[in-house]
Amino acid sequence: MTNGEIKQHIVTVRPNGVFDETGEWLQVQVDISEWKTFAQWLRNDALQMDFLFCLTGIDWSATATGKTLLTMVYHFTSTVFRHTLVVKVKLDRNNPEIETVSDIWRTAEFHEREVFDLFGVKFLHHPDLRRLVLTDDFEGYPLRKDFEDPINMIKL
Amino acid sequence: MNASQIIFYLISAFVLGTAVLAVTTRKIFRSAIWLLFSLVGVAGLYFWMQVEFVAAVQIIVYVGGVVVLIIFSIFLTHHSGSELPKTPLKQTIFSMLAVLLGFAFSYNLIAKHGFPTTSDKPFVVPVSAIGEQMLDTKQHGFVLPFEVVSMLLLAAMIGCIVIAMRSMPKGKTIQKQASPINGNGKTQDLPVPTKTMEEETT
Amino acid sequence: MAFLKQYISEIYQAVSSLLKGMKTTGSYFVRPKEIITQQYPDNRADMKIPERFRGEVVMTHDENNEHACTGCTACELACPNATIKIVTKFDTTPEGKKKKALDTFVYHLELCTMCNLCVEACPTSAIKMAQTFEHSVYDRSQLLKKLNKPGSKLRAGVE
Amino acid sequence: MNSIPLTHILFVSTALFFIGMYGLFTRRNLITMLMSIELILNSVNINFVAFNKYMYPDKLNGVFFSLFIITVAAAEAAVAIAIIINLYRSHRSIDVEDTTEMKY
Amino acid sequence: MGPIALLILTIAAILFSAGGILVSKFLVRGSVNAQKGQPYECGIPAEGSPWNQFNVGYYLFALLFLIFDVELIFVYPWAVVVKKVGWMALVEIAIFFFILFTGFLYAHKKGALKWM
Amino acid sequence: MFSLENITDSSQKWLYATFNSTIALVLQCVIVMLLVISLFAVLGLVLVLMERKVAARMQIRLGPNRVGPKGMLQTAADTLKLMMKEGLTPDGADKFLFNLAPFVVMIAGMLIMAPIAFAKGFQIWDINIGVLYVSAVSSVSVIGILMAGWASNNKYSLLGAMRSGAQIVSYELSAGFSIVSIVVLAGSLQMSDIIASQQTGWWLFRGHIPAIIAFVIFIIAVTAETNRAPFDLAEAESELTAGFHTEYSGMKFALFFLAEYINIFIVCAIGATLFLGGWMPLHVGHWKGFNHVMDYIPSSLWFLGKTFFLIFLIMWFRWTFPRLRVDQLLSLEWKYLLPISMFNLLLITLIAIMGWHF
Amino acid sequence: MYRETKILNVDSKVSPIGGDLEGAVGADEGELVINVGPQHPATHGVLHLVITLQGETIQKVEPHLGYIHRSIEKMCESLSYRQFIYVTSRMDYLSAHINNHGCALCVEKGLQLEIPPRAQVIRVLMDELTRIASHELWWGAMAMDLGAFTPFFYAFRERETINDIMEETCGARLTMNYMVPGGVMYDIHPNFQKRVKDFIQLFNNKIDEYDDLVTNNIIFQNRTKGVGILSAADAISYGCTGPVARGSGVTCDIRKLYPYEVYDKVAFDEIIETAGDSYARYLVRIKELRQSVRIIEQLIDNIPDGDFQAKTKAVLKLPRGEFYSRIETARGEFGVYIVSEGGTTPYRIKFRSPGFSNLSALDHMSRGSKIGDLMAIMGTLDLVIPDIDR
Amino acid sequence: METNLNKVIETASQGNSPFPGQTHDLPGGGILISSFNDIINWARSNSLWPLTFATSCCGIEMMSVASSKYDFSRFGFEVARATPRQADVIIIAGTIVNKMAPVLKRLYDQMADPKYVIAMGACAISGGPFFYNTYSVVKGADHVIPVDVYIPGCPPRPEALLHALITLQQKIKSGLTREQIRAEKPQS
Ligand code: SF4
Ligand code: SF4
Ligand code: SF4
Repeated sequence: MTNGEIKQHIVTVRPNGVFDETGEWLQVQVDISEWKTFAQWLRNDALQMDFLFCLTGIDWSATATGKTLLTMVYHFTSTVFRHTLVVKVKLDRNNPEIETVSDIWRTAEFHEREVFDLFGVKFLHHPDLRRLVLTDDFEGYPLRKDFEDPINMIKL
Repeated sequence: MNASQIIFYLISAFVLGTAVLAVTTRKIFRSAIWLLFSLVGVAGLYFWMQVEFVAAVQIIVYVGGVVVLIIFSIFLTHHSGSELPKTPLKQTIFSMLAVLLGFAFSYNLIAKHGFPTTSDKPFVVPVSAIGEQMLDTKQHGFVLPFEVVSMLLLAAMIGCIVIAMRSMPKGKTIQKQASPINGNGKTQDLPVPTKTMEEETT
Repeated sequence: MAFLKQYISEIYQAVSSLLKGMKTTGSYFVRPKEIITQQYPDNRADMKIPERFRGEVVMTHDENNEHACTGCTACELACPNATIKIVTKFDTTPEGKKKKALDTFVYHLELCTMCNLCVEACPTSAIKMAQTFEHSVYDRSQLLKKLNKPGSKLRAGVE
Repeated sequence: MNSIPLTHILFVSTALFFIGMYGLFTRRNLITMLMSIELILNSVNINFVAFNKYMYPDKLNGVFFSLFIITVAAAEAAVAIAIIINLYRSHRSIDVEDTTEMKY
Repeated sequence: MGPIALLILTIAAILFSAGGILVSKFLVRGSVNAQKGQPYECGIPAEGSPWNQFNVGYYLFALLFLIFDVELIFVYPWAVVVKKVGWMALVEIAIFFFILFTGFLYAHKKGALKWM
Repeated sequence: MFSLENITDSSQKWLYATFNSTIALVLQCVIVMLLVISLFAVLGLVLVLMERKVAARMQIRLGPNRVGPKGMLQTAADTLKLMMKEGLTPDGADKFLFNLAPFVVMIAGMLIMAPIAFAKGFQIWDINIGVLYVSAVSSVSVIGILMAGWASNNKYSLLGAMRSGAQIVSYELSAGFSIVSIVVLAGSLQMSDIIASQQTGWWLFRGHIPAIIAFVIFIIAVTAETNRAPFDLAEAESELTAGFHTEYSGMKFALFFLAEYINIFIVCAIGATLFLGGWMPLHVGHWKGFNHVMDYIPSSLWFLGKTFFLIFLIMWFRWTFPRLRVDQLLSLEWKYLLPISMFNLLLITLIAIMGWHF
Repeated sequence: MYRETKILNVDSKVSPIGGDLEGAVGADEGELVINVGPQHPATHGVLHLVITLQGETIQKVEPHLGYIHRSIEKMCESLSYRQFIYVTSRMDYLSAHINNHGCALCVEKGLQLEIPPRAQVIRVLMDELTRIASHELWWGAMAMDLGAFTPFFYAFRERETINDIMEETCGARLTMNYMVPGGVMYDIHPNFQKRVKDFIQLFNNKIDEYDDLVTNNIIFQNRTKGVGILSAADAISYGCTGPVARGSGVTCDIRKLYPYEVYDKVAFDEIIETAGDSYARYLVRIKELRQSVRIIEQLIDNIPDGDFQAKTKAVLKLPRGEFYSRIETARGEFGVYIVSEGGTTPYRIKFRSPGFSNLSALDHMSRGSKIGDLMAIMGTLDLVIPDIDR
Repeated sequence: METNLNKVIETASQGNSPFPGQTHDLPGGGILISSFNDIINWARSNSLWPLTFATSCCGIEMMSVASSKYDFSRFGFEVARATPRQADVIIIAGTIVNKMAPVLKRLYDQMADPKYVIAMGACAISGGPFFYNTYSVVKGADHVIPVDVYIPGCPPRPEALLHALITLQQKIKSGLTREQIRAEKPQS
């Protein structure tokens, strides 16, 4: 399916989605409250986005506008139709919480743990939300832009 | 005293000492090891008595088999590092007394009887003699016990299997997470062989 | 009978596959000329290291003990992990003008990742990668190096 | 070799027997009890062989008996251990006190 | 040399091993630190003792082994006299094996030879 | 040609002539003790070096060649180093058993030496139950391994020990059956008799195919019994780090290491004795001249040659095959080797009774 | 100069590894919790697996990561677009070239650079050589995991040849840093073509040897067949890519699906096996070796003339926006996701590493199998831990 | 600052020792008359069993050293032990991060004496490529455990590792401790 067709499909279920077609792939931004149902729809309905190949968190606090903004970016591909879609969800940086999708795409379990570890995003209903790569007693979320660690980090 | 006597007393002391340790130590694994040494000592005694065949059998069956089995069962049924409960002092004393009395009594009897060693004929046990007598179908042959032994072993084997298999834990079913919702049965859902290893190797 | 036949053929196949494997290793065992070992410390004299191999950064000096580094710090900027530190001084040129020149080219061999970016960045090709690799030392501080030789100066004509 | 009197060997075997008995009395654990029984059986074996050697050196019956006893002991040990493990699996204990209600 | 040989060999083994161990004990001084005596588990502190009750999947094999081992000790004296006794020996051992093999097949059928 | 038999005989005569019988006996004991100890040491050094060299050749590399001439002193350096290394005992271990285990393994290894005929008339004790004795004593070493594994208080060790326990006891059966096959042919358990019965040819060649099958099974079984790859589950490096001797260091580890190689030597020596005629030279039918030339080679060389050939075979296995899994290992024994060897024994009996062997 | 963590403190009973060790202390009867790694010969680095065993049967495998987490993503945020590429060769160091390639592609996507055809072909050649080298190492290491030592040495013999070729052209054996935005750093070495051709000739014979030694070996087959089965649906759900997914019958080769450089001009097959077990994954990789050889054979004589590097500015600046490039490494799909705010350094960079997703399927695949199977599964997953931890 | 730095560099780079010995004869010219210590050091230096410890990329070059082409078995190093109890030398091949540091320390602690450490690659020496701007990398393994020989490179060539091993052999043969060698070097 082309980007346009995908967009069409999405518009039918999420008329208020924000689209961005400048990139290589269609990007859609959904509201955090709709995210879980939207994810289920993506996986199971017409689009069949069964392959979640990248799950990223972005902290926008170093930019002019993004003081309180964190974004989750999900890259999906359908192994059936071979189309790709990028979904973005905006989170409140001070209290980032989002529904987990690890029950829909199993790979999300690890990815979400990683994002939790590095950004501090809480994934609600995640089966096993723990630090993944850092030690348990690590303080702070290192990939946030304002992370400071005077002991370990030697700034250039 | 000549060398042979010294060896006898050494072995005897070894057998009895390790046997005492085997029944008194409170670490069960060590107890098994002491038992093992005691049994090896008994085998040594057989060697000393020049019945090498029995000695070898003693080692093969006890050391290679029974003790290994006992050790395995210890692993299965114990926290093998922990100590066994202490026997109450009273019980220890009474058992000690009873055993000592019994020993004194029996040994008294034995010593009294004295068992005159009638012959000084050298005692040699060639394996071929054992074999011949074992396969002998005549009056002094042991062919019947020989075959009965196989029946006994068969019975033991079947018994073991029946008993052991009855309680074999069915292997706690290991939950694999179910396949994700709606595999959607699309092109990729190729049949995956579910043959297990056992089937493959049989 | 079918069972027995299968049993035997299974064994036959298993054994033959094992024998094949043994043939492979065995054939190497009897062919010592297949041995490819290079005896390192003994072959130092005739070891061929490709000329592009990146062993460490060195500064080329000619016979007059002159180098081509102007102290422009392009390499320092290009280096991803700040391996290079250029310390500059001000020379007075014959005309009496003050001119920035290289004082010390500090090179942390213990940090360098041999990525070649500094060499690519250098406008005067003052530095290059050397093919040496025997750097082992007992003390980490010995890996801190000064690349410009004592008393060296800028080659004339290099800007 | 024969300078050791038979009674000395019998002393050893008797002592072994009673050590086994002692273990049987004091231990309340099926596996250790089994070990004690093995000791007792061994003392019997020693007797058989010793008698055979000292009193009937031209016969082999004592040797045969000890062989058969070893066999039986091994079979017994195998079955006993199977039972013990079975018991453990159902009772979570192999203490004799806990297993008195065993009704097989 | 008879049984003395066994004694000598045992002593030799003990001397050999003890010698080596004692030499190293007396000549080598090791450093002391808190971690040295800890069990090694890939550099992670071990949790829980291995001496806890542990599931041995192999005990059935040990049981079977014991039975066959006992069988084997009767085969040895038999083997020595086969040539002397002749056909009778073959018949007797065949019966012997046959009976045991029944048990073996039974075990096989019951799945006792399968790893659990 | 000198023969070891003469040496032993004459030295014995000399001893008894010079001293009274007690002192002579003691001296004899001391000599034997020294001999076996040095044999142990030398075997350890040679076999480890051989293993490393063989491995190197198969893996197209050179192997140790820098320590001493052609790397000959490599294992000596290793041994010395191990001796000069701290011998740790973990805190949580059962110290007594932990330290006892290497002794048990070593004693078992040493005791099996007794009936091995190294050359014509060069044997410590020609015990009348020879091979039975061997299989009896070799089963002791499993206890040493179980002890070591348990006492270490280490999970890898325990797992390794249990594996090797199950493995060693299982494979003892088929090893036993293949030994019995030769006993049937030779009609005796005594080593010297078995060797003597191969005067006219080795059992491997004389016993038709069943003997070869027995030989193959024997080799497989002893490889497993000595915990060698592809059956080295007890110390499977990629699974259990170092298996049952994970916690051993220094000399105690060296003893395990040594015992492993000694055991290989012993089982190969047994194999050589049973199947390849021990120190018997190779004789072919009626080739008088050939046989004569063969006789000229000293018997000890024959023995060592055959043994080392088998050792090489076992090393060859190690450096070729992947490791089996535990359950496959056991099913190989119980589903293939044991039934085959039992059946094979019956075949051999038939051959023996009918006198079909050459 | 590092912060001591609790692990150093032996007395503390606090669980040292991330997470609750409840299972270890109050484990079910007969269960044994055992740590494999971080220092363990079979984990190929520093993966730490906490395995719950029942007897020898695996109940649960819990990977603990982070023993080589080098904060590459954070670090790259302060490196320029030229500089950050070299770091990525330290992630999946076995596909160092391909990682660099992926990054270069992403930067080029942002810059909308045209790559000269010569550079494209060289890149592909290097990629395929890297893939062969990587698979070689995997083959040797996998055989070693399963207890066969010799294949390791044979694999390294061929690998060393590739390394020599690489060294001659790129200047390093492992972390080449040969790709730069716009092309490659230097032109190929004059000997390159000849040596590659020699290698290919030699290599074709050696693959047969591999089959004799390992592929057809009965022990090996028994160890791997039916072990660690991953169904196609699971493979997709776990996000598996590369040979792992292809072993389960999922088409996922980026080179075919989203061709980059000259992959759409060369003929090669995507290897698909459907069994989904360790043996299938093994076969995929072994067959991929031949495909890589095929690609190289097609290209080696047809390297077009021209520049090896496009003209670029001294300082690269990516426009504002998000760029994602996907590339097929030896382990699967490697993705580079650059979020640019228009500066000289990336605002956020995310590497989608194939190993990370593949590892997450490990628990699923190994439940109910033996410890020995775990090694076979791990071996065929072909994990490179720094790639997972980043 | 600058002059200081200059001094540091000058003193540091003087100790460029000549290539360590090439052949490994018995101490005392092949005759075993040398002192006991020499023999022991000879044995120790010629039987360095490495611990299989590789954290990242440098580990691959370590594997290359084991491979047929470089073959460190020639020196008797090939007996790589997986357990620290039996190993003599840790070759720290790769980055050490904060989470790994305690593990490394523990492994080192658990090794039986005598034990040696080789820091292989920029990462193990100083953090190398990950020296700046990283929050998790230990800036040099010698913050965790004492290191005997440093071998820079990223990764060092296999020959370079061999060179490091030979350097370590030299050190063991000299019988000096780590501190002694550090103290002596500047004067030599
Ligand atoms: S090679 Fe790379 S790391 Fe080394 S100094 Fe040059 S730019 Fe820096
Ligand atoms: S080496 Fe080159 S780039 Fe570096 S300061 Fe000197 S002239 Fe500039
Ligand atoms: S020094 Fe370089 S090659 Fe070695 S581990 Fe560090 S980054 Fe990797």
